[in-house]
Amino acid sequence: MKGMTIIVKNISSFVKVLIFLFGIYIILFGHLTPGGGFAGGVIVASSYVLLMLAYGREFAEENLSLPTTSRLDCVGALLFAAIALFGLFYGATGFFWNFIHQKELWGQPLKLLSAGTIPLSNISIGIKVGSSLFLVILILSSFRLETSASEKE
Amino acid sequence: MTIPLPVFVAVPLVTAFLLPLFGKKGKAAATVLANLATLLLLVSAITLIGQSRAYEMGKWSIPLGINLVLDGLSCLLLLAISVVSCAAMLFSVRYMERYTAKSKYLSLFMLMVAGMNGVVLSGDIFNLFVFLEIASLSSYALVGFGCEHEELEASFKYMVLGSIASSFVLFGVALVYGNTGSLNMAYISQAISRTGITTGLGFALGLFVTGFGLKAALVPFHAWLPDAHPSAPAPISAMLSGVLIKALGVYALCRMVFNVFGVTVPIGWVLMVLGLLSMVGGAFLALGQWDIKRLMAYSSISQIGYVVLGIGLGGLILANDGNVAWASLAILGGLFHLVNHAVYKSLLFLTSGSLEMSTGTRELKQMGGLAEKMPVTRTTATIASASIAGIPPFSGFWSKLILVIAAVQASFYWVAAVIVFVSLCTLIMYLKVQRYAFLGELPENLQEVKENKGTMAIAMVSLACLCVLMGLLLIPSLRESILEPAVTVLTDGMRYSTNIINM
Amino acid sequence: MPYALCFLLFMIGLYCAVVKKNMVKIVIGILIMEYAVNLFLIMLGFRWGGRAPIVTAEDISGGSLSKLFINSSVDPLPQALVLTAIVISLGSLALMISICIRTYERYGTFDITQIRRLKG
Amino acid sequence: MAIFCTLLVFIIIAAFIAVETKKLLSAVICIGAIGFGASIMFLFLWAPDIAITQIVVEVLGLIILIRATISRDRTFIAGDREFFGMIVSLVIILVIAVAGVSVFPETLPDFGTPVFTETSNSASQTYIEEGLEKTGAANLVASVILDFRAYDTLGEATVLFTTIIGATVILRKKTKKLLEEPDL
Repeated sequence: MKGMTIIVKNISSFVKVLIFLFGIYIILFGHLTPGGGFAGGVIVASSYVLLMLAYGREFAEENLSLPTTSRLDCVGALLFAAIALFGLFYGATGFFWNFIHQKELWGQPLKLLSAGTIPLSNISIGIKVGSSLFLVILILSSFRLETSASEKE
Repeated sequence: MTIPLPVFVAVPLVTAFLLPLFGKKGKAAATVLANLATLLLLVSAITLIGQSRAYEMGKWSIPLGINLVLDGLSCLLLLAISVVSCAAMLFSVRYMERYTAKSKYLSLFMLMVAGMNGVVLSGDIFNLFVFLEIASLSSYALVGFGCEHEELEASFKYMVLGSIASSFVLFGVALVYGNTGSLNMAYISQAISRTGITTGLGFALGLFVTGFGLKAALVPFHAWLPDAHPSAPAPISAMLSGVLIKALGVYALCRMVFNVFGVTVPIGWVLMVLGLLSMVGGAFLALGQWDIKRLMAYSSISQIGYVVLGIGLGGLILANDGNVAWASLAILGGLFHLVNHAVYKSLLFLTSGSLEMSTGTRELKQMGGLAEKMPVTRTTATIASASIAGIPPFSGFWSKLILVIAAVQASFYWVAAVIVFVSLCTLIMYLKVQRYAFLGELPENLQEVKENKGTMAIAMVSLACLCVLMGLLLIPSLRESILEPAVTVLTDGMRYSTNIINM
Repeated sequence: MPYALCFLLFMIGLYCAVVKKNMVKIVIGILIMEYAVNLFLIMLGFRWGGRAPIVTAEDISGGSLSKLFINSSVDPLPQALVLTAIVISLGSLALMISICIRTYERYGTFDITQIRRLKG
Repeated sequence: MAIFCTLLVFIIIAAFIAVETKKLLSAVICIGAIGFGASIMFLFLWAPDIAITQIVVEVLGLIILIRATISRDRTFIAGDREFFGMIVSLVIILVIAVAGVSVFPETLPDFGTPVFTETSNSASQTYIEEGLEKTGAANLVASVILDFRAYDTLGEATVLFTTIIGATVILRKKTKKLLEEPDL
């Protein structure tokens, strides 16, 4: 899979950045506007998928290789679990206790910095969902390449 | 020190997230970490015996947040899950050497444990669905772990039926929410005791029975089990047959029927009929099998039938306002059989794995005379077979005896007769295993067979010891701390909600 | 009426999953069932003349939420559940498809009547 | 009401075509139609979060499905499984469908009056009234999934993690290695 024509390549290299930024926006403002970690994560993943479809798998893997994505996946999940566990140990209160908001550490409603751990959770979920969905597509496409190569032989 | 309940989900989850990070070089470290995690879970589960409490996630009081509930029934299931997962994990240390991607296997294993722990601890029906999905999805992947023809086919079949079951459960959750406006089990139960089971709720209950029945492989819904359980690697077969069908199927069914909807006469009959069908059907289908793991899988269906029969009988007596002592005896028999079955069926699958690993085949006809070559496997398999067939000093005998007594007391004489008859069938099928695998003449190609030593032997021997000692659970002091609280949870029925809300 | 139509959609999915013999068709059937459940859950929270459950600056007057918002916001709980359910269905779709294409590689077909190595 | 019924009928027609069409690719495209119909429906039902998520998930899901089907439907596999089993399952499905369709409108609250308005001090009422104050998030859906019911979300993230590990395991190249004498 060597990718598509030059028109597609040029446009998608431009659009990819926009999609990526839009995904980041959706993740960061998830507690104020519609969206959130899941939708944003999927959008970020789709920006890389676009790159992969336009340029071919090798190019996308140069940007974000398979082991790195796999590690990001674990790290995102661990971050979310860490937020949960931090609530458990912060003053020995509760699993998933929103320790920032409840202690009124920072932020006021309707501002970007508000809602305590919710934006942090959104970010960690965004990392997790984005990397894992890109990983799925990567694995599926690389498997296809191998089988078609073996069929030719 | 009291252990916070989220630990039972958080420890396996964090371990599962960490394990893939080790990669190829840290395989030994990953194995040690996974074993430590299961051991830690076992120790913490033992400290929970006799306790009952609730834990509110994120400090949100119910119904705002999700609560975890620990009572006798969940404690019993937690113990069973921890014991079996500890043994299976120990067994897989060496057994899984012949597959690649071991750290991913360990990660999936821990995810399955986390899912089951989440299901038995959850006090919220949607949360129960989410953890049910975690446990099911990891088991679909584990069934197909070998990626051979049969394994993929079994995995696909299992996955389709399992996904249909999950959709049914989710639709049931949606219907219950639409009718009662709550997702917390205690609040739903309160709302239902106010209104009674209306037609909409009855439909939801039907969806739940179908969904969880599919997960538990009760007879009209059993099609996936005889394919899926034999295809998985042996420690996973042990987990699936030993605890997964009980945690996702029987436990969830009991919780829904007894504590959330409240047991009625029709649903008691439904459970009893499903139990009887599974008992008889599973036993007959098992008799004709020559593949050792397939035979054991069919016998799992039959044994799950005993559990559901006992619980259904108890529910029927309760719904008829019968003698509560009889009802608790029947439920005690069912739950005791559940724990026994978890131990001896997982042991049987482990021994079958040991046989398969040494001889390279699962066909009974190609084995024979292995008694001298593989003494440890032979002894443990004999103990487990005696136990499952109900030979007196071993654990299976006691639970079947209790079930028979309960059936006779409730004057269901024909049920007692069926129990004894199926027990005889079970004896015959395990005599067949003994006869063809361990006695007789040693075939030419198996002269060089070696016994499996090390961790595999330790896992089998410790489960065999448990098998012998399980009868001790009936000693009054142990019974009062482990089995009785579980029985009380079910006989209390709808009082569950007031217990939780006042907690 | 919308509830009944939703249930009909669920049943179409079930029919497809039970009766068809192409593996991808079966996966599609399960996918349709999941769509139906998601739609059903969201409908349970719908309100005539409602609004999205998102507080904007106009809804806060004098430090407290306006009655208008409280009386017209739709139910946020089913939406949260559906968000979870959508991601779960995407996950199970990915796993199912990977099992499908691995099976295709082994057997060379998607026809489950030809994928019959197991006895029964 | 009319708009919802129209959209639902559109979705049902798309689903029917997806089920009955012979080409896999057309079936997959019909799934796309269902997904986008559902997304529009979510918008009309005041669920913008779900609409966004549905549409992006739909795109990725379609890519996954097309990856699976493309160049693989050489043999057209139409038709159903064996006749007898099909009749039995059809009868069962029809019975459930008739039961469900007749049961639903009676027991559920009317369309457009959600259940939380009819039950006293339900969780949803509290989320709407005090969600902003209690969690600080203006998007109440975010406050429910990431604070009140964050444990569910942990489960959901775990489900994705499980499927990734599962897919890597199922699609790995070498599955078994020869067993040399291990030293354990």
